[in-house]
This record gives sequence, structure tokens and C-alpha cells, in this order.
Amino acid sequence: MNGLQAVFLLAALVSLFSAAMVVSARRMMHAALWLVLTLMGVAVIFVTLQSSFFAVVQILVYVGAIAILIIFSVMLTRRVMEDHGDQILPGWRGAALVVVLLFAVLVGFLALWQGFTALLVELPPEADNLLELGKALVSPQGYVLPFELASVLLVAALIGAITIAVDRKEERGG
Amino acid sequence: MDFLRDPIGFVIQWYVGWLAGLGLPAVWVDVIAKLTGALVLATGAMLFVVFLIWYERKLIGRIQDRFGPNRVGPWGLLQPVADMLKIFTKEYITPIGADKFAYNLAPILAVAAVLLLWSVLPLSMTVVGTDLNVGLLFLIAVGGLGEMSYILAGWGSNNKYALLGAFRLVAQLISYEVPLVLSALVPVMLAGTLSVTGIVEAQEGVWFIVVAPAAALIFFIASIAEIGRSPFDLIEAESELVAGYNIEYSGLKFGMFFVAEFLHAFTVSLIFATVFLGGWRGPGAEEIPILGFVYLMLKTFVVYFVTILFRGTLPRFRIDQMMNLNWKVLTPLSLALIMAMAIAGGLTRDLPIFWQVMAFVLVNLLLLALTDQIMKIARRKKAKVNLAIGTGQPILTSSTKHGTGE
Amino acid sequence: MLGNWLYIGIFALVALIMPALTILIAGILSPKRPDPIKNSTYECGVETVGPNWTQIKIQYYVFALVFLIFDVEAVLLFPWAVAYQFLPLYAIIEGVLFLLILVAGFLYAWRKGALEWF
Amino acid sequence: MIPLAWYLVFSAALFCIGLFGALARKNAVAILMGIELMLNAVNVNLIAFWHYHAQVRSAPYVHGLAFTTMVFVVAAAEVAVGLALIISAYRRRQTPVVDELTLLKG
Repeated sequence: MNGLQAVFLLAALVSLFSAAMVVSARRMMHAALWLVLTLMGVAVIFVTLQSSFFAVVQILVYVGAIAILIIFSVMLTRRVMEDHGDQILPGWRGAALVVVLLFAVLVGFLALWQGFTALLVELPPEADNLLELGKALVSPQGYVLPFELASVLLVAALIGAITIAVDRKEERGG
Repeated sequence: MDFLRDPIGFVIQWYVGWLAGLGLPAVWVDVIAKLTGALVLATGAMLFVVFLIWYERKLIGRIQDRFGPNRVGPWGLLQPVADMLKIFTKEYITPIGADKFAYNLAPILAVAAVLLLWSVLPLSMTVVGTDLNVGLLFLIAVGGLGEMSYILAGWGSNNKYALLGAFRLVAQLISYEVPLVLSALVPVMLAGTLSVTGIVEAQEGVWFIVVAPAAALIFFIASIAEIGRSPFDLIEAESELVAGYNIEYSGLKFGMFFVAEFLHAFTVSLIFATVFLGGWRGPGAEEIPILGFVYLMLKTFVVYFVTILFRGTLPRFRIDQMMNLNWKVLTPLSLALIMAMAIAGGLTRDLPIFWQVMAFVLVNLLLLALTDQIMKIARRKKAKVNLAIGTGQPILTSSTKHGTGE
Repeated sequence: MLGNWLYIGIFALVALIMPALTILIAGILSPKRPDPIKNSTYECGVETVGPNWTQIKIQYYVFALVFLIFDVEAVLLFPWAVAYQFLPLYAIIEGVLFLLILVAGFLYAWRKGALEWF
Repeated sequence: MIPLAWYLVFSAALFCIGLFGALARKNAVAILMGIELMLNAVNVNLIAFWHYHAQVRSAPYVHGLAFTTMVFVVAAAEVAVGLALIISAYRRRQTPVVDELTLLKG
């Protein structure tokens, strides 16, 4: 058990615990804040995988933007401070069963694979190579089509979300 | 002699050597050295705030034709210390119904998010916190963590004014992060790396503020907005909101938000000096690293001085003006800037470096001039509309706010 | 790589503990005389009617939305910008095209009035 | 020196928790949070396999990074439109609870 493993275990436990709190917290705002903690934990997991870029992007996009968007939405879709009543659907036992089965099946199948027990060693510093990623993203042999489609998808999301959310009639009334 | 040329680096080397001589395992030496470095840097930054508060109050005082603090200590230098002693003994008042955890975490997180920025900044050639390969992105991402603390503060206080203030502030911060991120792309393009040390190294010949003045201007304005200072101090708009997200805070918990603000203001100046003003670069800085530190501090204080000038002289924006400045001036400008610079750089690639730089400068100046012209035309149009209102004439629908006729 | 992050991790811990400790020390030094009036929520002198809650405007959502879109777009563009000096001209044009598509969406949001603060 | 298995089990667990949230929560925003957790689990998996491949080939390996970038884009688009739908539905029906959002039944 070395330091890196300890960091990983700590981050994994924190993120799993807070993920469990996300799906069980009664107040939506608490769920959103637990979600932030989960996302930070996942960022630390990325660090242990030596992907600095995605660790930072995780904080920039998820914590900085998506979590804030979710918190704004939580504030926009509540009438009272307290979320009253049960926050879990009546059929949650069935869902829990499905989920536990899925977990068992996933881990069972993964364990059959011979790479499952491989040890991840420390990569050389040039492995997390933004230069190569940048070249691959715009090279015709690489990902130029997904790259441009990503832009189209983002714009479609922007236009769609604005069209849906900004309702002129209500906007003028209040 | 070595000591005189680079005292900080010398002390660090000596300390690490001393630690290694104690017979500890190498890993522990590493951890202890890093812990000491972090402690010294963080403590230094926190104590530095005391001086910053004095500096800023003195300057603002001079701008407003007052003396500023001048009673405690020579030139009032000990005034912030006295203030600190006072705030240390103030009672914490926790409002009823507050979410204790969020309420108490918020001021800590606010300071931590700013302090963490110092971990990747190169202070001189030999004194670098750490040379992270995605340093610039790290600076932007961690700077954005502060928003979370404002949300925690506003929500944890169980007060509608605090909540409103927090959401208002966060809306402002995230809006201004758009041009900040976009204009940060320009130095990355020029330097070809995201590492802050790499960006400083790339400015060996010419500073990026010379190559890309428009990007520097956008970055600077967006940075000022990020620290929420006048003229962007909508959070503390006394005439509009009660006080903003920190209304329910008292004692040192309030003080921590204050510390975070001052430290952030200075840190943002430091980042600007590093990314656009060449960091520690200057004549002789490579031979004598301590000079680099002096240069960096000089540059930072110049930038900080300009932000204080802004604060002391400009009136506060209205919130719609502020949002318009961001969405209708800075964001389109930065988008156009990236595209124009990318194309200009691509076309002049085979030319000597001098002509490349000239092309970049030309593109920047052209875009700035164009923006200025467009803003002038827009202002004239608006003035015409206002005139029409004043004389009681009917206003044409085409010139009113678009998007309403649906 | 991991060494860099070790330093940042240690720094983060220090950055969290230091203000927490300061606040704790001040808490020990400072007087504690709570009373219900003092601890009540600040209300400009008038008691609040109803719960302490207020509906925020849809505009906040729209700003956060545009911010999110631009943030993700920047994430895609940062590797491009890093590689910029090694890219052929057509690859640069691809990046510009990427931005142009985004500008179209931005202009739509502008025309729609989503960027106005009402 | 962490076994790949740890990452895979962690991401499976995170995915399953997210799935539970998406299946069992009443509030539509909470369902979206569950989906975000699932997407995060996917990202952990992708990066873990990226590391594994880079290590096995002992050369820089960009495909995993490019895929993760795309997952980030999709996550952003999904959350943007999803939340817009929820807010729009809330403004019409005054509830974010999925059981009460029976728009199609009329």
C-alpha cells in the first residue's frame, strides 16, 4: 500500500459516498452540493491516472459550469425552501435490485478479462500529450469530423435550450 | 556569491539538502519539502494581504484627496494590523436556520480557491511552485472554484438577500469567464503550451501584450470583473442590494471573504503580469534570479495599481450595462480575435518572425479600432432613440429592443 | 507529473486548513453571547412574510447555459491552440470553422434576446 | 501502482449509483444528476483504459483522450437541453416531479 493507492482509495470512497448522498439526499440543494464533491473526487481519480488535462477540465466544466447550471435549475424549479414528501419513487426496491445485479454482472464479466489485474505504472511525462491530442483533433485521419460535429452539437444544444427555456410570453408577464 | 544572486533558490536548495541529510526516506523528504514550500508560500500570501489593504486604502485615499490611514504606525502601516486584531475578537453570529456546514465552509473555500492559484505561478526562474503542464487551464479552473463558495455562502445563510446577491454575483462571474477563457487561448496559441512556465519562456523576445494587445485588454477587463471590484462591484451595490452574499457573516468569517477579495485582486494582477507582461523576464533576470522576482513584483504592482485606479475613478456599471459589455462587446471581440489571429498567423507562417509579430499586432489594432467604431455607432443609435422618447414622438418598433415581436 | 500534483494536493490541504484554523482561533478568542434577536435573519427591519425563498430569473439559467457551451468549446480549442504552431493551414481553417459554427449559435442567442438582462 | 481493476470496479460502482438515481428519484433534476454520475463513470473508464493502452504500447496514445473529450461535449449538451426541458415543463405545470409530468396523457 503506497501513497498513491491511499490517495486513490480516499478519493474513491469520498466520491462513492457522496454519489450515494446525491441519489438519496432529500433536499435538492444538498444533492447538488454532494454532486460537486463527487465531481471533485473524480477529478482526483483522473490525477491518479496522470491525466492532468482531464483533471483540470473536470473542474472547469463539471464543477465550474455543469454544477452551477444544475444549482441554478434547482433554484428555478422549487416553490418552497423545503422539498416536502418522499424524494424516491415507490418502486425503488426494484431499481436497487436491478442496479446491484448490473454491478455484479459488470464486475463478473470484467474479472474474466485477463487485463483486469494489470498494474498501472507511472507513465512518462510526455504521455499526457496535448500537442498530439490537438493534432489528432483536426487531422483528417483523426477526429476532424467528430471535432466539427461537436461544434454543431454544442450549437444545437445552445439553440434548443434557449428556444425551450426562454418563453417570451411568460417573460413579458413577469 | 551564489546566495546573493538567488537567495530564495539558495535557501530552498540548502533546506532540501539538509532534509536529505537527516536520513529520512526520499519520499518523505519530498513531501516535507513540498509541505514547507506550500506553508511558506500560503502564509506569505496571507500576510501580504495586510500590506495590500494598507496600499489600497492609501491609494484610494489619495485619489479621493484624503490622507488614508495615517494614525497607527509610520504612514499608517500598522492600521491593517490593528483592524485585524479588532476583527479577531468579534463575535460570530450564526443566523437561525443557517445550513451550518455550508455556512462555515464558504469563507474557507473562498480563501482556499485564491491561495491555490499561487501553487502554479513561477515567481522567478528558480522559484516555481510547480510546473504543471496544464497550468493556465488550472488557473482558470481553480479561479472558477470561488463561485462555489459564493453559492455556499448565499444558500447557507438562509437569507433571501444573501441568496439573491450570491446568484447575481455568480451570474456575473460566469459571464465574464467566457471572454477570460477565450482570450486565454491567444497566449496559448502564441506559446504553444499550456504550462505557465512555458508561457513565460515563450516571451523571451517580446511580451505578449505587445503581440496581442486586444487579448491582453480583454483578459484584463475580464479579470477585474472576476474579482468583483468597482466598476463591476454589483455584489455590493449599496443602492440596489442589501450587501450581497456575505450579509449574514460577521467577525473573521466576514474577514475571510475580505481577505479573499484582496488576495484575488493581487493574484489576478500577478497572473496578468505572468501571462502578458513576461513574468519574471527582464534584463539580467536569467543570470541573477532574484532580479526576476523583483521584476515580477514591479510588474504586478503596476497592474495592481491600474486596477486600483479603475476602482477609484470609474463609476459603477448598471447590471444591464455590465452584462452588455460582456456579451455584446468582449465575447464577440474575443471570438473574432481568435479567428483573425489564427488566420493571420497561418498565412504569415513562412515569413520572418518580425513580420509575423507585425501581422498579429495589426490584426489586434484593427479589431480594436473596429470595435470602437461599432460601439460609437451603436451609442449614436441609442442616443437617437432616447431623444425620441424625450420629445414624445412615437418610436419605431424596428429600433427598439429586438426579439420582442413574436 | 504526479510530483506536480502532489505539491498541488499538499498546497490545497494547506490552503484549506490555514483559513479554517484562523477562523477557529478567532472563534476561541471572540465572545459568545447569542440571543434570538441577534441571531435572527437580517431583514432590513421588517419581518419577512412567507418562507425565505425567492424565485430567481430564467436569465440566470441562460447565462449559465451560454457559459457552459463556451467552456466546453474552449476545452476542445485548448489542445488545438497548443498544437497551433505545428498545424497546416487547412487544420487552422478547421479550427476557425469550429468557431464560426459556434458564432452562429451565439448570434442566434443574441437575436433571440437571450443575452439581455431584463 | 494501482491495479486497473480498482478503477474498473470504482467506475462500475459509480455508474450503478448513478443509474439508481436515474431510476428511482422523483425529481427530474435529480434524475439528470444521476445521469451525470453515469457519464462521469464512463469518463473514468475511458481514462483508465487510455492509461492502460499508453502503458501497454509504451507510446503516447491519443484515442482515449479524444473519446473523453467527446464525452465531455455530449455531457454538456445533454445537461443543457435536459435542464431546459425540465425548466420549461416546470413553468407550465409548476412541478419538477416526473410522476406529475404527464404532458402526453393530457
